[in-house]
Amino acid sequence: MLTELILTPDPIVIPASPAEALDRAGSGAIITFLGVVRGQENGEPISGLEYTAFEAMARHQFELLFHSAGERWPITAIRLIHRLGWVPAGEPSLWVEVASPHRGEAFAACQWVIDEMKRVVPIWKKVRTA
Amino acid sequence: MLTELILTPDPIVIPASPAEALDRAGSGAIITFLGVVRGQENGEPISGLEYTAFEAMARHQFELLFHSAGERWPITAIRLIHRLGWVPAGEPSLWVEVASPHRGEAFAACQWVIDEMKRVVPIWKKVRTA
Amino acid sequence: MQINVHFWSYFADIAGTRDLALQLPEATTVGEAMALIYQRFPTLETARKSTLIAVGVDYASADQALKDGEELSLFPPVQGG
Amino acid sequence: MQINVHFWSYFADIAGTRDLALQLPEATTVGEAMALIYQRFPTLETARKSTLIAVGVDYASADQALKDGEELSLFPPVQGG
Repeated sequence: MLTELILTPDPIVIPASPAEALDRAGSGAIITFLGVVRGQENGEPISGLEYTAFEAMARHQFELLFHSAGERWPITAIRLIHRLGWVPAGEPSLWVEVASPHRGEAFAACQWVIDEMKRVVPIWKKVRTA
Repeated sequence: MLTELILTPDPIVIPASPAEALDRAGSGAIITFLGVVRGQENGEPISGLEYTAFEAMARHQFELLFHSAGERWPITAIRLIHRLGWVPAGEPSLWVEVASPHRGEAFAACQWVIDEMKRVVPIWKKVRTA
Repeated sequence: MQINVHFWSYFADIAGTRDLALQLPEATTVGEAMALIYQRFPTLETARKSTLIAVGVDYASADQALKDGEELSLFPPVQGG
Repeated sequence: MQINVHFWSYFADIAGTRDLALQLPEATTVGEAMALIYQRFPTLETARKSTLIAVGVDYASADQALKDGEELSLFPPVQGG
Protein backbone atom coordinates (compact mmCIF):
# COMPACT_ATOMS: atom_id res chain seq x y z
CA MET A 1 0.00 0.00 0.00
CA LEU A 2 1.29 3.41 -1.04
CA THR A 3 0.73 6.14 1.52
CA GLU A 4 1.58 9.81 1.44
CA LEU A 5 0.84 12.53 3.96
CA ILE A 6 1.36 16.24 3.53
CA LEU A 7 0.60 18.78 6.26
CA THR A 8 1.34 22.19 4.86
CA PRO A 9 0.72 25.89 5.46
CA ASP A 10 0.66 26.42 1.68
CA PRO A 11 -2.39 26.29 -0.60
CA ILE A 12 -3.24 22.71 -1.55
CA VAL A 13 -2.05 21.78 -5.01
CA ILE A 14 -4.41 19.08 -6.21
CA PRO A 15 -2.39 16.32 -7.86
CA ALA A 16 -3.28 16.30 -11.55
CA SER A 17 -3.52 12.53 -11.79
CA PRO A 18 -3.65 9.47 -9.56
CA ALA A 19 -0.52 8.45 -7.73
CA GLU A 20 2.06 7.53 -10.35
CA ALA A 21 3.39 4.72 -8.25
CA LEU A 22 -0.05 3.17 -8.32
CA ASP A 23 -0.50 -0.28 -9.79
CA ARG A 24 -3.19 1.11 -12.03
CA ALA A 25 -4.32 -2.18 -13.50
CA GLY A 26 -4.90 -3.42 -9.95
CA SER A 27 -6.66 -0.30 -8.75
CA GLY A 28 -10.09 -0.26 -10.30
CA ALA A 29 -11.44 2.59 -8.21
CA ILE A 30 -9.83 5.84 -7.15
CA ILE A 31 -11.86 8.20 -4.98
CA THR A 32 -10.80 11.70 -4.14
CA PHE A 33 -12.34 14.04 -1.62
CA LEU A 34 -11.70 17.76 -1.65
CA GLY A 35 -12.90 19.73 1.35
CA VAL A 36 -13.28 23.44 0.67
CA VAL A 37 -13.74 26.06 3.40
CA ARG A 38 -17.26 27.37 2.97
CA GLY A 39 -18.13 31.05 3.14
CA GLN A 40 -20.51 30.51 6.03
CA GLU A 41 -20.73 28.64 9.31
CA ASN A 42 -24.11 28.09 10.97
CA GLY A 43 -25.65 30.53 8.51
CA GLU A 44 -23.22 33.35 9.39
CA PRO A 45 -20.73 34.61 6.79
CA ILE A 46 -17.11 33.83 7.65
CA SER A 47 -13.86 34.88 6.03
CA GLY A 48 -12.11 31.60 6.64
CA LEU A 49 -10.73 29.08 9.12
CA GLU A 50 -7.52 29.02 11.12
CA TYR A 51 -6.19 25.48 11.52
CA THR A 52 -3.73 24.51 14.23
CA ALA A 53 -2.25 21.08 14.86
CA PHE A 54 -0.20 19.07 17.32
CA GLU A 55 1.77 18.13 14.28
CA ALA A 56 3.97 15.26 15.51
CA MET A 57 0.94 13.51 16.97
CA ALA A 58 -1.17 14.32 13.92
CA ARG A 59 1.40 12.62 11.67
CA HIS A 60 1.54 9.58 13.93
CA GLN A 61 -2.26 9.31 14.18
CA PHE A 62 -2.62 9.63 10.40
CA GLU A 63 -0.11 6.79 10.03
CA LEU A 64 -2.04 4.58 12.44
CA LEU A 65 -5.22 5.46 10.61
CA PHE A 66 -3.84 4.63 7.15
CA HIS A 67 -2.54 1.35 8.55
CA SER A 68 -5.95 0.47 10.05
CA ALA A 69 -7.70 1.38 6.78
CA GLY A 70 -5.31 -0.96 4.97
CA GLU A 71 -6.23 -3.76 7.35
CA ARG A 72 -9.96 -3.23 6.86
CA TRP A 73 -10.01 -2.83 3.08
CA PRO A 74 -7.70 -3.98 0.25
CA ILE A 75 -6.50 -0.45 -0.37
CA THR A 76 -3.65 0.11 -2.84
CA ALA A 77 -3.02 3.77 -2.01
CA ILE A 78 -3.99 6.54 0.40
CA ARG A 79 -2.72 10.08 -0.11
CA LEU A 80 -3.80 12.94 2.11
CA ILE A 81 -3.02 16.65 2.16
CA HIS A 82 -4.22 18.82 5.04
CA ARG A 83 -3.58 22.52 5.00
CA LEU A 84 -2.72 24.19 8.30
CA GLY A 85 -2.80 27.83 9.38
CA TRP A 86 -5.07 30.37 7.73
CA VAL A 87 -7.35 29.05 4.96
CA PRO A 88 -9.61 31.67 3.38
CA ALA A 89 -13.18 30.72 2.42
CA GLY A 90 -13.31 29.15 -1.05
CA GLU A 91 -9.93 27.42 -0.70
CA PRO A 92 -9.42 23.71 0.02
CA SER A 93 -8.31 22.60 3.48
CA LEU A 94 -8.27 18.83 2.83
CA TRP A 95 -7.61 16.50 -0.09
CA VAL A 96 -7.82 12.72 0.25
CA GLU A 97 -7.26 10.05 -2.39
CA VAL A 98 -8.04 6.37 -1.83
CA ALA A 99 -7.40 3.68 -4.42
CA SER A 100 -8.53 0.07 -4.27
CA PRO A 101 -9.53 -2.75 -6.60
CA HIS A 102 -13.27 -2.10 -6.28
CA ARG A 103 -15.55 0.88 -5.96
CA GLY A 104 -17.48 0.07 -2.78
CA GLU A 105 -14.40 -0.36 -0.63
CA ALA A 106 -12.78 2.82 -1.99
CA PHE A 107 -15.85 4.88 -1.06
CA ALA A 108 -16.12 3.21 2.34
CA ALA A 109 -12.43 3.61 3.15
CA CYS A 110 -12.31 7.25 2.04
CA GLN A 111 -15.28 8.17 4.22
CA TRP A 112 -13.88 6.17 7.13
CA VAL A 113 -10.49 7.89 6.92
CA ILE A 114 -12.16 11.31 7.05
CA ASP A 115 -14.51 10.30 9.90
CA GLU A 116 -11.63 8.85 11.91
CA MET A 117 -9.45 11.88 11.21
CA LYS A 118 -12.15 14.09 12.73
CA ARG A 119 -12.15 11.83 15.79
CA VAL A 120 -8.47 11.21 16.51
CA VAL A 121 -6.10 13.48 14.57
CA PRO A 122 -5.19 16.53 16.70
CA ILE A 123 -6.06 19.35 14.32
CA TRP A 124 -8.35 22.17 15.40
CA LYS A 125 -10.05 24.97 13.54
CA LYS A 126 -11.14 28.43 14.57
CA VAL A 127 -13.65 30.51 12.65
CA ARG A 128 -12.72 34.03 11.61
CA THR A 129 -15.67 36.23 10.81
CA ALA A 130 -15.49 38.76 8.00
CA MET B 1 -26.51 23.10 -10.63
CA LEU B 2 -23.68 22.83 -13.11
CA THR B 3 -23.71 19.62 -15.16
CA GLU B 4 -21.36 18.39 -17.82
CA LEU B 5 -21.35 15.10 -19.72
CA ILE B 6 -18.66 13.81 -22.02
CA LEU B 7 -18.93 10.50 -23.89
CA THR B 8 -15.73 10.04 -25.83
CA PRO B 9 -13.67 7.44 -27.65
CA ASP B 10 -10.51 9.25 -26.54
CA PRO B 11 -8.52 8.61 -23.37
CA ILE B 12 -10.04 10.38 -20.38
CA VAL B 13 -8.24 13.58 -19.50
CA ILE B 14 -8.79 14.08 -15.78
CA PRO B 15 -9.63 17.72 -15.14
CA ALA B 16 -6.79 19.22 -13.10
CA SER B 17 -9.07 21.11 -10.75
CA PRO B 18 -12.72 21.32 -9.75
CA ALA B 19 -15.15 22.87 -12.17
CA GLU B 20 -14.15 26.48 -12.63
CA ALA B 21 -17.75 27.58 -12.82
CA LEU B 22 -18.26 26.16 -9.34
CA ASP B 23 -19.35 28.45 -6.54
CA ARG B 24 -16.44 27.24 -4.47
CA ALA B 25 -17.35 28.99 -1.25
CA GLY B 26 -20.73 27.24 -1.42
CA SER B 27 -19.35 23.82 -2.32
CA GLY B 28 -17.72 22.43 0.77
CA ALA B 29 -17.22 18.93 -0.58
CA ILE B 30 -16.09 17.74 -3.97
CA ILE B 31 -15.87 13.99 -4.57
CA THR B 32 -14.36 12.45 -7.64
CA PHE B 33 -14.49 8.84 -8.72
CA LEU B 34 -12.10 7.40 -11.28
CA GLY B 35 -12.91 3.93 -12.59
CA VAL B 36 -9.91 2.18 -14.12
CA VAL B 37 -10.16 -0.98 -16.25
CA ARG B 38 -8.51 -3.70 -14.21
CA GLY B 39 -6.11 -6.23 -15.67
CA GLN B 40 -8.32 -9.11 -14.66
CA GLU B 41 -11.94 -10.15 -14.65
CA ASN B 42 -13.10 -13.01 -12.43
CA GLY B 43 -9.49 -13.87 -11.76
CA GLU B 44 -8.60 -14.22 -15.46
CA PRO B 45 -6.16 -11.77 -17.06
CA ILE B 46 -7.78 -9.49 -19.64
CA SER B 47 -6.30 -6.98 -22.06
CA GLY B 48 -9.15 -4.51 -21.73
CA LEU B 49 -12.81 -3.74 -22.26
CA GLU B 50 -14.75 -2.73 -25.34
CA TYR B 51 -17.55 -0.28 -24.47
CA THR B 52 -20.52 0.29 -26.75
CA ALA B 53 -23.44 2.63 -26.17
CA PHE B 54 -26.85 3.60 -27.48
CA GLU B 55 -25.48 7.09 -27.30
CA ALA B 56 -28.57 9.28 -27.78
CA MET B 57 -30.40 7.35 -25.08
CA ALA B 58 -27.32 7.28 -22.83
CA ARG B 59 -27.08 11.09 -22.98
CA HIS B 60 -30.77 11.45 -22.22
CA GLN B 61 -30.66 8.97 -19.33
CA PHE B 62 -27.60 10.69 -17.85
CA GLU B 63 -29.49 13.98 -17.99
CA LEU B 64 -32.50 12.48 -16.20
CA LEU B 65 -30.15 10.98 -13.65
CA PHE B 66 -28.29 14.25 -12.96
CA HIS B 67 -31.65 15.97 -12.60
CA SER B 68 -32.89 13.36 -10.11
CA ALA B 69 -29.66 13.59 -8.12
CA GLY B 70 -30.14 17.36 -7.94
CA GLU B 71 -33.63 16.84 -6.54
CA ARG B 72 -32.42 14.40 -3.89
CA TRP B 73 -29.34 16.27 -2.70
CA PRO B 74 -28.31 19.96 -2.75
CA ILE B 75 -25.68 19.32 -5.39
CA THR B 76 -23.85 22.27 -6.91
CA ALA B 77 -22.15 20.36 -9.76
CA ILE B 78 -21.99 16.99 -11.47
CA ARG B 79 -19.48 16.30 -14.21
CA LEU B 80 -19.10 12.90 -15.82
CA ILE B 81 -16.81 11.51 -18.49
CA HIS B 82 -17.36 8.00 -19.87
CA ARG B 83 -14.98 6.59 -22.40
CA LEU B 84 -16.46 4.44 -25.19
CA GLY B 85 -14.86 1.94 -27.56
CA TRP B 86 -11.69 0.10 -26.70
CA VAL B 87 -10.19 0.82 -23.25
CA PRO B 88 -6.99 -1.09 -22.44
CA ALA B 89 -6.45 -2.40 -18.92
CA GLY B 90 -4.88 0.24 -16.68
CA GLU B 91 -6.71 3.13 -18.36
CA PRO B 92 -9.74 4.95 -16.92
CA SER B 93 -13.19 4.32 -18.37
CA LEU B 94 -15.18 6.60 -16.06
CA TRP B 95 -14.62 9.84 -14.18
CA VAL B 96 -17.32 11.42 -12.04
CA GLU B 97 -17.19 14.62 -9.98
CA VAL B 98 -19.92 15.66 -7.55
CA ALA B 99 -19.84 18.90 -5.55
CA SER B 100 -22.19 19.89 -2.76
CA PRO B 101 -22.16 21.98 0.43
CA HIS B 102 -21.49 19.02 2.73
CA ARG B 103 -19.48 15.83 2.65
CA GLY B 104 -22.13 13.20 3.37
CA GLU B 105 -24.40 14.24 0.54
CA ALA B 106 -21.51 14.45 -1.96
CA PHE B 107 -20.45 10.88 -1.17
CA ALA B 108 -24.05 9.63 -1.28
CA ALA B 109 -24.86 11.39 -4.54
CA CYS B 110 -21.66 10.25 -6.26
CA GLN B 111 -22.30 6.61 -5.36
CA TRP B 112 -25.95 6.91 -6.35
CA VAL B 113 -25.12 8.38 -9.75
CA ILE B 114 -22.75 5.47 -10.47
CA ASP B 115 -25.22 2.85 -9.19
CA GLU B 116 -28.04 4.33 -11.25
CA MET B 117 -25.81 4.61 -14.32
CA LYS B 118 -25.17 0.88 -14.08
CA ARG B 119 -28.92 0.30 -13.95
CA VAL B 120 -30.32 2.61 -16.62
CA VAL B 121 -27.70 4.11 -18.94
CA PRO B 122 -27.39 1.97 -22.10
CA ILE B 123 -23.67 1.32 -22.16
CA TRP B 124 -22.30 -2.21 -22.44
CA LYS B 125 -18.88 -3.68 -22.06
CA LYS B 126 -17.24 -6.73 -23.56
CA VAL B 127 -14.12 -8.35 -22.16
CA ARG B 128 -11.16 -8.94 -24.45
CA THR B 129 -8.73 -11.54 -23.18
CA ALA B 130 -5.02 -11.14 -23.69
CA MET C 1 -47.84 2.21 -39.49
CA GLN C 2 -44.16 1.37 -39.42
CA ILE C 3 -41.84 1.26 -36.45
CA ASN C 4 -38.11 0.66 -36.45
CA VAL C 5 -36.70 -1.95 -34.11
CA HIS C 6 -33.10 -1.78 -32.90
CA PHE C 7 -31.17 -4.57 -31.23
CA TRP C 8 -28.29 -3.40 -29.07
CA SER C 9 -25.18 -5.10 -27.74
CA TYR C 10 -25.24 -8.91 -28.09
CA PHE C 11 -28.95 -8.86 -28.90
CA ALA C 12 -27.85 -7.88 -32.42
CA ASP C 13 -25.82 -11.11 -32.58
CA ILE C 14 -28.73 -13.19 -31.28
CA ALA C 15 -31.18 -11.59 -33.71
CA GLY C 16 -28.66 -11.65 -36.57
CA THR C 17 -29.45 -8.03 -37.35
CA ARG C 18 -29.15 -4.58 -35.73
CA ASP C 19 -32.26 -3.02 -37.22
CA LEU C 20 -35.64 -4.10 -38.45
CA ALA C 21 -38.69 -2.32 -39.87
CA LEU C 22 -42.03 -3.63 -38.57
CA GLN C 23 -45.41 -2.96 -40.17
CA LEU C 24 -48.02 -2.81 -37.42
CA PRO C 25 -51.69 -1.86 -37.01
CA GLU C 26 -52.28 1.61 -35.55
CA ALA C 27 -51.97 1.85 -31.75
CA THR C 28 -50.15 -1.47 -31.36
CA THR C 29 -48.71 -1.56 -27.85
CA VAL C 30 -45.09 -2.21 -26.94
CA GLY C 31 -46.17 -5.56 -25.46
CA GLU C 32 -47.90 -6.60 -28.67
CA ALA C 33 -44.91 -5.57 -30.76
CA MET C 34 -42.64 -7.59 -28.45
CA ALA C 35 -44.82 -10.68 -28.99
CA LEU C 36 -44.37 -10.31 -32.75
CA ILE C 37 -40.62 -9.84 -32.34
CA TYR C 38 -40.34 -12.95 -30.18
CA GLN C 39 -42.26 -14.94 -32.81
CA ARG C 40 -39.71 -13.89 -35.38
CA PHE C 41 -36.62 -14.25 -33.08
CA PRO C 42 -37.48 -17.07 -30.64
CA THR C 43 -33.90 -17.17 -29.28
CA LEU C 44 -34.35 -13.60 -28.00
CA GLU C 45 -37.24 -14.71 -25.84
CA THR C 46 -34.96 -16.73 -23.57
CA ALA C 47 -33.57 -13.38 -22.33
CA ARG C 48 -37.07 -11.94 -21.94
CA LYS C 49 -36.91 -11.31 -18.19
CA SER C 50 -33.72 -9.30 -18.34
CA THR C 51 -34.56 -7.48 -21.57
CA LEU C 52 -34.76 -3.68 -21.38
CA ILE C 53 -37.11 -1.91 -23.76
CA ALA C 54 -37.07 1.71 -24.86
CA VAL C 55 -39.15 3.82 -27.22
CA GLY C 56 -36.95 6.59 -28.52
CA VAL C 57 -34.59 7.49 -25.66
CA ASP C 58 -36.96 6.61 -22.81
CA TYR C 59 -37.74 3.32 -21.15
CA ALA C 60 -41.11 1.97 -22.24
CA SER C 61 -43.92 0.07 -20.56
CA ALA C 62 -45.71 -2.89 -22.14
CA ASP C 63 -49.06 -1.10 -22.40
CA GLN C 64 -47.62 1.97 -24.09
CA ALA C 65 -49.14 2.52 -27.59
CA LEU C 66 -46.63 2.89 -30.39
CA LYS C 67 -46.85 5.65 -32.98
CA ASP C 68 -45.88 5.62 -36.63
CA GLY C 69 -42.16 6.09 -37.13
CA GLU C 70 -41.16 5.42 -33.54
CA GLU C 71 -37.94 3.62 -32.64
CA LEU C 72 -38.24 0.55 -30.43
CA SER C 73 -34.97 -0.56 -28.79
CA LEU C 74 -34.29 -3.90 -27.15
CA PHE C 75 -31.17 -4.48 -25.11
CA PRO C 76 -29.62 -6.61 -22.40
CA PRO C 77 -28.80 -5.29 -18.92
CA VAL C 78 -26.52 -2.29 -19.10
CA GLN C 79 -23.08 -2.28 -17.50
CA GLY C 80 -21.26 0.98 -17.95
CA GLY C 81 -18.47 2.26 -15.76
CA MET D 1 10.62 12.74 38.09
CA GLN D 2 9.55 15.54 35.79
CA ILE D 3 6.97 15.46 33.04
CA ASN D 4 6.08 18.21 30.61
CA VAL D 5 2.45 19.13 30.17
CA HIS D 6 1.18 20.73 26.97
CA PHE D 7 -2.16 22.50 26.52
CA TRP D 8 -3.38 22.58 22.92
CA SER D 9 -5.90 24.73 21.09
CA TYR D 10 -8.14 26.81 23.40
CA PHE D 11 -6.99 24.81 26.41
CA ALA D 12 -3.88 27.01 26.34
CA ASP D 13 -6.15 30.07 26.68
CA ILE D 14 -8.08 28.49 29.55
CA ALA D 15 -4.90 27.44 31.36
CA GLY D 16 -3.15 30.70 30.54
CA THR D 17 -0.08 28.78 29.39
CA ARG D 18 0.95 26.35 26.65
CA ASP D 19 3.46 24.33 28.62
CA LEU D 20 4.12 23.36 32.17
CA ALA D 21 6.75 21.25 33.95
CA LEU D 22 5.37 19.01 36.70
CA GLN D 23 7.45 17.35 39.40
CA LEU D 24 5.84 14.01 40.27
CA PRO D 25 6.64 10.91 42.34
CA GLU D 26 7.89 7.94 40.29
CA ALA D 27 5.16 5.88 38.57
CA THR D 28 2.48 8.55 38.94
CA THR D 29 -0.38 7.57 36.61
CA VAL D 30 -1.96 9.76 33.97
CA GLY D 31 -5.12 9.94 36.11
CA GLU D 32 -3.16 11.11 39.15
CA ALA D 33 -1.34 13.72 37.11
CA MET D 34 -4.67 14.94 35.72
CA ALA D 35 -6.01 15.39 39.27
CA LEU D 36 -3.03 17.60 40.09
CA ILE D 37 -3.51 19.58 36.90
CA TYR D 38 -7.20 20.13 37.65
CA GLN D 39 -6.28 21.34 41.16
CA ARG D 40 -4.03 23.93 39.60
CA PHE D 41 -6.37 24.85 36.71
CA PRO D 42 -9.94 24.36 38.01
CA THR D 43 -11.49 25.99 34.91
CA LEU D 44 -10.05 23.17 32.77
CA GLU D 45 -12.00 20.61 34.76
CA THR D 46 -15.31 21.86 33.36
CA ALA D 47 -14.23 20.38 30.00
CA ARG D 48 -13.12 17.13 31.66
CA LYS D 49 -15.53 14.82 29.83
CA SER D 50 -14.52 15.98 26.36
CA THR D 51 -10.80 16.33 27.14
CA LEU D 52 -8.45 14.17 25.09
CA ILE D 53 -5.20 13.06 26.70
CA ALA D 54 -2.02 11.87 25.04
CA VAL D 55 1.38 10.77 26.24
CA GLY D 56 3.88 11.52 23.53
CA VAL D 57 2.02 11.02 20.24
CA ASP D 58 -0.37 8.31 21.47
CA TYR D 59 -3.64 8.55 23.30
CA ALA D 60 -3.25 7.61 26.94
CA SER D 61 -5.40 5.80 29.51
CA ALA D 62 -5.90 7.03 33.08
CA ASP D 63 -4.11 4.06 34.66
CA GLN D 64 -1.01 4.40 32.49
CA ALA D 65 2.13 5.06 34.56
CA LEU D 66 4.14 8.10 33.50
CA LYS D 67 7.91 8.01 33.05
CA ASP D 68 10.46 10.71 33.67
CA GLY D 69 10.66 13.19 30.82
CA GLU D 70 7.41 12.17 29.13
CA GLU D 71 5.14 14.68 27.42
CA LEU D 72 1.53 14.80 28.57
CA SER D 73 -0.85 16.59 26.18
CA LEU D 74 -4.36 17.81 26.97
CA PHE D 75 -6.64 19.01 24.22
CA PRO D 76 -10.28 19.60 23.29
CA PRO D 77 -12.12 17.51 20.67
CA VAL D 78 -10.33 17.58 17.33
CA GLN D 79 -11.98 18.91 14.19
CA GLY D 80 -9.75 18.74 11.18
CA GLY D 81 -10.94 18.71 7.59
